[in-house]
Amino acid sequence: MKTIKIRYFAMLREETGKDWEDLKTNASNLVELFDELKGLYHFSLPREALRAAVNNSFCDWQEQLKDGSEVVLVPPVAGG
Amino acid sequence: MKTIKIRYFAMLREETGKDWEDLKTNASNLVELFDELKGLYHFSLPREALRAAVNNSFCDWQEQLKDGSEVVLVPPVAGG
Amino acid sequence: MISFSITDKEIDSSTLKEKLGTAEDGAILVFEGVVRNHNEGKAVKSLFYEACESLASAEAERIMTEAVFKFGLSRIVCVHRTGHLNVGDVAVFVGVSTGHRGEAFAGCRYLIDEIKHRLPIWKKEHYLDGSHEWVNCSHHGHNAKHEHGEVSV
Amino acid sequence: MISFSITDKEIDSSTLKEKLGTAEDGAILVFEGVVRNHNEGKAVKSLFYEACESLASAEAERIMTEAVFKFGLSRIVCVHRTGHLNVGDVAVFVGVSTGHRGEAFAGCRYLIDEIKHRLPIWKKEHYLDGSHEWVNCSHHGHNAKHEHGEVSV
Repeated sequence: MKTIKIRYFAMLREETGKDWEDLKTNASNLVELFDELKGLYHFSLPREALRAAVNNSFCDWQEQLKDGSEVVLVPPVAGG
Repeated sequence: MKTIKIRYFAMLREETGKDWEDLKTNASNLVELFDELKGLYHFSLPREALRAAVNNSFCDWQEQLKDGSEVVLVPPVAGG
Repeated sequence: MISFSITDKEIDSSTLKEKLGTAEDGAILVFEGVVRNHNEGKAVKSLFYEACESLASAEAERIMTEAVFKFGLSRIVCVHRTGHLNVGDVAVFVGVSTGHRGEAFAGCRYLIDEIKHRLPIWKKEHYLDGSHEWVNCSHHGHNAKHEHGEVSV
Repeated sequence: MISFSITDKEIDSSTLKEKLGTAEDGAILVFEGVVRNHNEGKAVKSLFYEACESLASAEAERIMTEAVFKFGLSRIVCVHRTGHLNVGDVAVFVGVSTGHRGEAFAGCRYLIDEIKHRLPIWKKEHYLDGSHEWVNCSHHGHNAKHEHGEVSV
């Protein structure tokens, strides 16, 4: 088991009701983590509509997770 | 004979020593006017390096001159 | 000198602009994205911007470094606003200075395009009819890549 | 609203920028051309700009009308300075606002390019070595058309 900090923004913040959480998980990569979270929160956005970042860098969904990693799930952006 | 007001700027102002003059001339178009002025002032710039405007619009060198027209001889510009 | 920040205060363009320009710089270009009263046919009342500040700052640093490398920009100042904004408020400021105008235009355009496409910043539009919506999040799934590239200004 | 003027006073960018932007405008773009300390390898001390104001104003009106037609600009404010300028002084201000940024960038670039190529404004550079020169007037004759298009920023 590892502990992953996950931060939620915009639509995902509203759907989870959380700004962030520490999740104990066996997920080895971002795909498995997303599937686990989708089971908990029934996100309306599919994974294909999101990007993910680990420790302040955008990553491939295949990125492996380490204990203590901070993950941001990034819904479609609209800055500017 | 017609009277043409001619305005000089930049290098041409320095070479003529004038901001403007009223010239009595038989020149029928801008080419003839330029040649007459070149005879008077020995401009260092050839006609091909200049543009000309009559009554606040840029014109072809073939433009006919009318009594009372205001002519600007325009050396290479460098605004901005 | 390159600088990016996120603020929930009004963007003070005059003060930011003073940071641009050196004795070698002949061109200063400042882009401001402003809240419009309409978007895609709907009348907009106000906006709410939300950002993941740590990730946005890290990604903005990468974008600005790319812009310096590609366009030889001398100075860059970027600021993005968060929180509730009304029509006419400045949402984003992108200012650059450099020797010549070609690089200033290309570099400034690059910066605002990449900021809009890449930074983790989200916009909820509140419409005059009382409805609201997270922009770019409503039509999802079939063409996510395109949606990430969708922009409003 | 389109506006062009020539002034021998310092250009006050902040005040000019306030004239830009309507509730429909999402993009404001301001270009400033600034006196650099060098040009084509020579150290510049100061500049002297001279304009034929009546012809410049008439031609600027044509340029701005073209820009509105081509790029749908909502507002345009252009000011060109004349007289003696020092390094760091703003020589030209071109501000535009419109709905989207694509048109703002294209329109602003069009305006400054045309202003530099078409307006009867001349620049004498005074160099640190004591010499001076009317810019673009020194090499003449063989390629006049090109010289008219030569620009420094």
